[in-house]
Amino acid sequence: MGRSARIVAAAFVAFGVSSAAWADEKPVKIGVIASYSGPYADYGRQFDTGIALYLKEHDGKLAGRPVEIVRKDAPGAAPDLAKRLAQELVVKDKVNVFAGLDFSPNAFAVGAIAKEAKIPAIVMNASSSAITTNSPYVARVSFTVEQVSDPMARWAAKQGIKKVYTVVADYGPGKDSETAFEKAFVAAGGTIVGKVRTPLSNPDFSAYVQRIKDEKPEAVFFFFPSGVLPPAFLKTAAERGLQEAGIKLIATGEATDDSYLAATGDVALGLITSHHYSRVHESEKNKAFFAAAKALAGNDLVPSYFAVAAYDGMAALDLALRKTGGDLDGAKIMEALKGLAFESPRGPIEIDAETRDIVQTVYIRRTERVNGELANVEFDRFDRVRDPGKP
Amino acid sequence: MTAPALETRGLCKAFGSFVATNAVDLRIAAGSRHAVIGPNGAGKTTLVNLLSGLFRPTSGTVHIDGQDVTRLGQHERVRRGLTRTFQINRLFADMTVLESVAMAVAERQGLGRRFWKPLASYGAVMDEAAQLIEGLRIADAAHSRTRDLAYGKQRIIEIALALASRPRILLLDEPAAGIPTRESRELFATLADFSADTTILLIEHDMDLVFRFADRVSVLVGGALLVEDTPARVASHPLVKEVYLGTAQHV
Amino acid sequence: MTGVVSPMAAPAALRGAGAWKPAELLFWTLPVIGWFAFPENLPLLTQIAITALFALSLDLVLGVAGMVTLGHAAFFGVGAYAAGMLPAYLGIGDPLLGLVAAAAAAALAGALTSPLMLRGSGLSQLMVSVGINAMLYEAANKATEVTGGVDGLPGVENTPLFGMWSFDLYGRTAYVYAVVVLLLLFWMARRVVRSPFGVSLRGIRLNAARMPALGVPVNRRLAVVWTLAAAYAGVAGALLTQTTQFVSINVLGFDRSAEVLLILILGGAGHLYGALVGAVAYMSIHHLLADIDPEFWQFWIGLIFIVVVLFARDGALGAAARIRDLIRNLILGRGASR
Amino acid sequence: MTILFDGIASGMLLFLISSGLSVTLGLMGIINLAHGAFAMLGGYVCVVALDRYGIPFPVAVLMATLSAAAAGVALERLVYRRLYGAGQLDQVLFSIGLIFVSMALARWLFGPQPQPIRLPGWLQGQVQLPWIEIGVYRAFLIVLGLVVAVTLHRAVGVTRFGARLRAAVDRPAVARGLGIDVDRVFVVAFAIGSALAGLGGAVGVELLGLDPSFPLRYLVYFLIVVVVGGSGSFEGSLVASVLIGIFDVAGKYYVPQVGSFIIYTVMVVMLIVRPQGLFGRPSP
Repeated sequence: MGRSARIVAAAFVAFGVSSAAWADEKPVKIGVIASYSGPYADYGRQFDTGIALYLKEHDGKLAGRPVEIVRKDAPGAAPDLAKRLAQELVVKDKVNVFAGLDFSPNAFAVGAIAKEAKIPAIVMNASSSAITTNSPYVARVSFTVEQVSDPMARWAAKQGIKKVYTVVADYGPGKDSETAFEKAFVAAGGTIVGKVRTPLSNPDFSAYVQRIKDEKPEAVFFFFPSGVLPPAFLKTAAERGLQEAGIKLIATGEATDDSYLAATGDVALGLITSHHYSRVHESEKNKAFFAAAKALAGNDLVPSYFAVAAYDGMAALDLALRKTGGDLDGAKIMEALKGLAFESPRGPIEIDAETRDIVQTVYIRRTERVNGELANVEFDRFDRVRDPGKP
Repeated sequence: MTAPALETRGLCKAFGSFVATNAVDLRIAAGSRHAVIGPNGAGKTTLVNLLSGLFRPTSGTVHIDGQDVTRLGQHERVRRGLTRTFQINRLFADMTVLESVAMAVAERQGLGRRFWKPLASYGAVMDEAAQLIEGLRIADAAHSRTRDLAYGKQRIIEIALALASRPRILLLDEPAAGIPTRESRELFATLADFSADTTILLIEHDMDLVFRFADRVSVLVGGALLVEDTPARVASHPLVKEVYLGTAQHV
Repeated sequence: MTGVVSPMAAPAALRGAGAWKPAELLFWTLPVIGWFAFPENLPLLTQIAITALFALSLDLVLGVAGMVTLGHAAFFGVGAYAAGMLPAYLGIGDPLLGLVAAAAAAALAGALTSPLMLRGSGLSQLMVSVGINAMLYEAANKATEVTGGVDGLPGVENTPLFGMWSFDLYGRTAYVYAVVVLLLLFWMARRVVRSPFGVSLRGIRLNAARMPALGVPVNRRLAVVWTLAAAYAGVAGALLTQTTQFVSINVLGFDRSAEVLLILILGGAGHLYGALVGAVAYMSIHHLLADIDPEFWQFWIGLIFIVVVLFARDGALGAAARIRDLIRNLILGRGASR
Repeated sequence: MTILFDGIASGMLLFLISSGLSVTLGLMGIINLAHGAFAMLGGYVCVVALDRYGIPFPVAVLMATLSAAAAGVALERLVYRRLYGAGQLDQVLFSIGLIFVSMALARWLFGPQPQPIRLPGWLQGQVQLPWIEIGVYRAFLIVLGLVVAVTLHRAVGVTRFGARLRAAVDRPAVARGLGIDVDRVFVVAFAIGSALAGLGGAVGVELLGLDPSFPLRYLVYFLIVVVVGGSGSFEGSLVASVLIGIFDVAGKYYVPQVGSFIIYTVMVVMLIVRPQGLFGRPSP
């Protein structure tokens, strides 16, 4: 173990962060745990974009303190790795705050360390409801799957849709989405006529889509993680002519993730989705945010809800640190985070004082062409939506 | 009358429509040295495979000491004293000679399931292996890896592995294949030393060796037994001359 | 080495084979050095030790006995879940009991799957192992209510080790615990490999067709080592659960099966130490590269694999052996000694 | 009926994309896990040609096939040939290394997002017949799959090249003695394998999607086809692909809650019944 490990140590000295300054100049150290490699590497870049933009707008400081970012790569769902990295960030890098956290399992694992080390963790994406319940040192600025699925059900019911078929990817978030949708939809008087969970690595949707077509529901609600699955599903749905057969397609915003929408193509046109952020959200703040983030991210990355959450996470931390007067004590920061309310590029958001979870507006959008590019155009909204998973 | 050491009754083996072994009735008396000869493709190796349990017969039975072993696997027949060598070496390339022979000895002593003490610490095993290696005059190669040895030596190891299980019945499938005549003579001399009480069934091409070594000879043609007799009479049998010796000269 | 092997000399020459060589003893000082040299990296070192144990388990079946598998995470996962469910459902938090339960559960899984694994060989065997792994993963995914699915099983909390040492944030207890378990199981594996049983496994790998002719029930032996290796993998999984106090479905992931295979090949299969060296090398390189270049470390590690294969066959141990031979030959001036 | 059709189409796609592997792995005996990397190359070439340069779909597919073949030749010359004698484990490590490198390169060049593909109008939509609905693209896949199967069977199964290849693989020394240019035979065979991968990758984008993790995501599927079919047998690969396609699609339609269990169960059961594969030569 000796030699190789020494190389590791040497690298830390060379590339690590030196802790020089003290007193008021002592930096806020933020450990960002996210996917920087592998299929989900964009998530890490999105976070970086949001964080960098906020810091750029604030001279690289939070509440007057300089900021140091330590990035750690935990690609995909890798809780054991995430946990180890969190431990290292505490023991070695001595960070004051955890941030990032794209995948729920990783957030659960890091939440446990946060609790043990009394270091706040700001969840910038992971959307499983129980993350904030499990650890008192977690605050979330992103969303929960239930939070965006539930309004879709209510909206559908409002349109007079009675019979819905649900299709979700067969993993935790998929099941959460299915449950939340069903609960809200049935409560609003609708019926779920069929539901199916599809394997995560699923090359061919034809059988599922055929089945839906044969069932003839009024609408089909689907939830897939953003990436290859939504376009594959939409293509098959278009090929089989679901819309022509009078079956409406509704989904959560993952299906039309801003950063993948161009690649998804015209099959997404007309799709109704529910989510908390669209890059074409009508507000001055968003216009400025999106333009600046786009400039920062470069050509091949469209800033999405990941970047917004990262940006808001930094804003929340900034506000909290102002409240503590720059005190970096974990418990004090957590106290300060509770009940924060401020204007985000996505609209007004707040961190619930009780649950430390996000409360925000969820929008109903339709995929349309705006200036020649596909975009999620908001046309209806549900204000101050809480996570329905919380009591 | 005591049962023959090895016996087959109506033994048949077909691969698809090709009949490799056709109703073979073979009786090999205890202590005899029995050779099976026949032209290429006569089904000699198939016969050995059937006897040793590598193949299951299509029909017919195999008996050891009068007991039906047709349904027993290879290793179970070895436990009953029937061991074979292979026409093409089947050795343990990365083991030393001593290791592989010791392994075979350990298996015969029933130690193969012991998983705690090192093989090398079983004195009885190592002594027996060393003796066998010495007896076969390959002691100088004891600590060489099998893959590094010359072919002739490897051929002896092939036999050493079989002898390590102290067979009562030994099936030798062309033991001298591919080694020079002089060496094969020595090999057979050694074999004779080592297996005085062993029943031997020998498959061999070299007629000189067969006639010197065996006391009975069976001739296999087209999967069926043609003749069985003493070497001298087989050699002079007109049918044999025609189908076998006649062909052999062309080989 | 010429001359007659006397019946007594031969055993003497081999009898020493069981003793620990100086190089081995030196190797095992590394964990101690690691403790003092990298007190802040103990969680990483712990996971290296766990991965090493997992790779060791794979080496027992693949390197020693020659069974090809790309589904070894199945048993890692069974062990990890056993160790997680014990405290989560039964409230039994003792870590050592957890290890025993994990070993037992994984061994059972091994025993049950061994008939499937013994039907074919080579690629066919490989794909059966992939299938077993995938089916277990799917089963765990379907049973999210029981396993906690991707988000992890709630309530995995262990009591302090021997009632004295709790698993701390610095990972000190975890490190010592993992290393001691690794050493203990390595010692056992080392004995097993040198025993008659172990030698017969090597025989099966080198020439499976010959072994029945020596009286060896090949499938039974393979079933035993498969079960043993499953138990080892289960203990590795349990260690991961206990040292991270977390278990989720990713313990059963195909990635994990593939990664441990790569680690073993990288280190060199069949020598036991290859598994350890591979784990140390791969995890260190991975850690290092991921820190330097979090986005493209995969490129570099891929390149390393390619270079290793092209220029250093048989993994790190193979390369080390060649270098050792080269040096020995240079020093002794023996040229090609064999 | 539609389900059967979909199953066959899905199986044909599997066949198209795996048939190359039954050349490199099945016939040549290289554990070429990087097969998907060649398919991914084909996919990217096809998408770029279609999308950025507006090249017609058939030409783009041809370009994809040729570039994968070229990459195959280059890699064979440079590195693969040095692996023929190597142990299988080394081949595994090597080809996984190649996958990692190719994935990183793809990400560097095209970014991690999935690539869009726009098929020409004549390949889109569905034809409605009284008793069956036929997706045009799926019909295209079936036809293409059959064409490839027949061509392969002719080219490798019956011709002298096929005989030479088998000789070169089984007994390289003997083959050389017979005047066969073993090196060239291997290059050509490897090029065929890679070209088929490229072809499969190109026509597969529509259904499988395309992003840098492509080579790993579908690796298991390729292997299933080749192993279940029986190493080196195109007929086997074809039958296995279609069977798996039908089982998979029918399973998803009739018992959707079982999900991806089906494909693995089918595989394991088939391998338990016939360890050597459907059309494999039984080992003695």
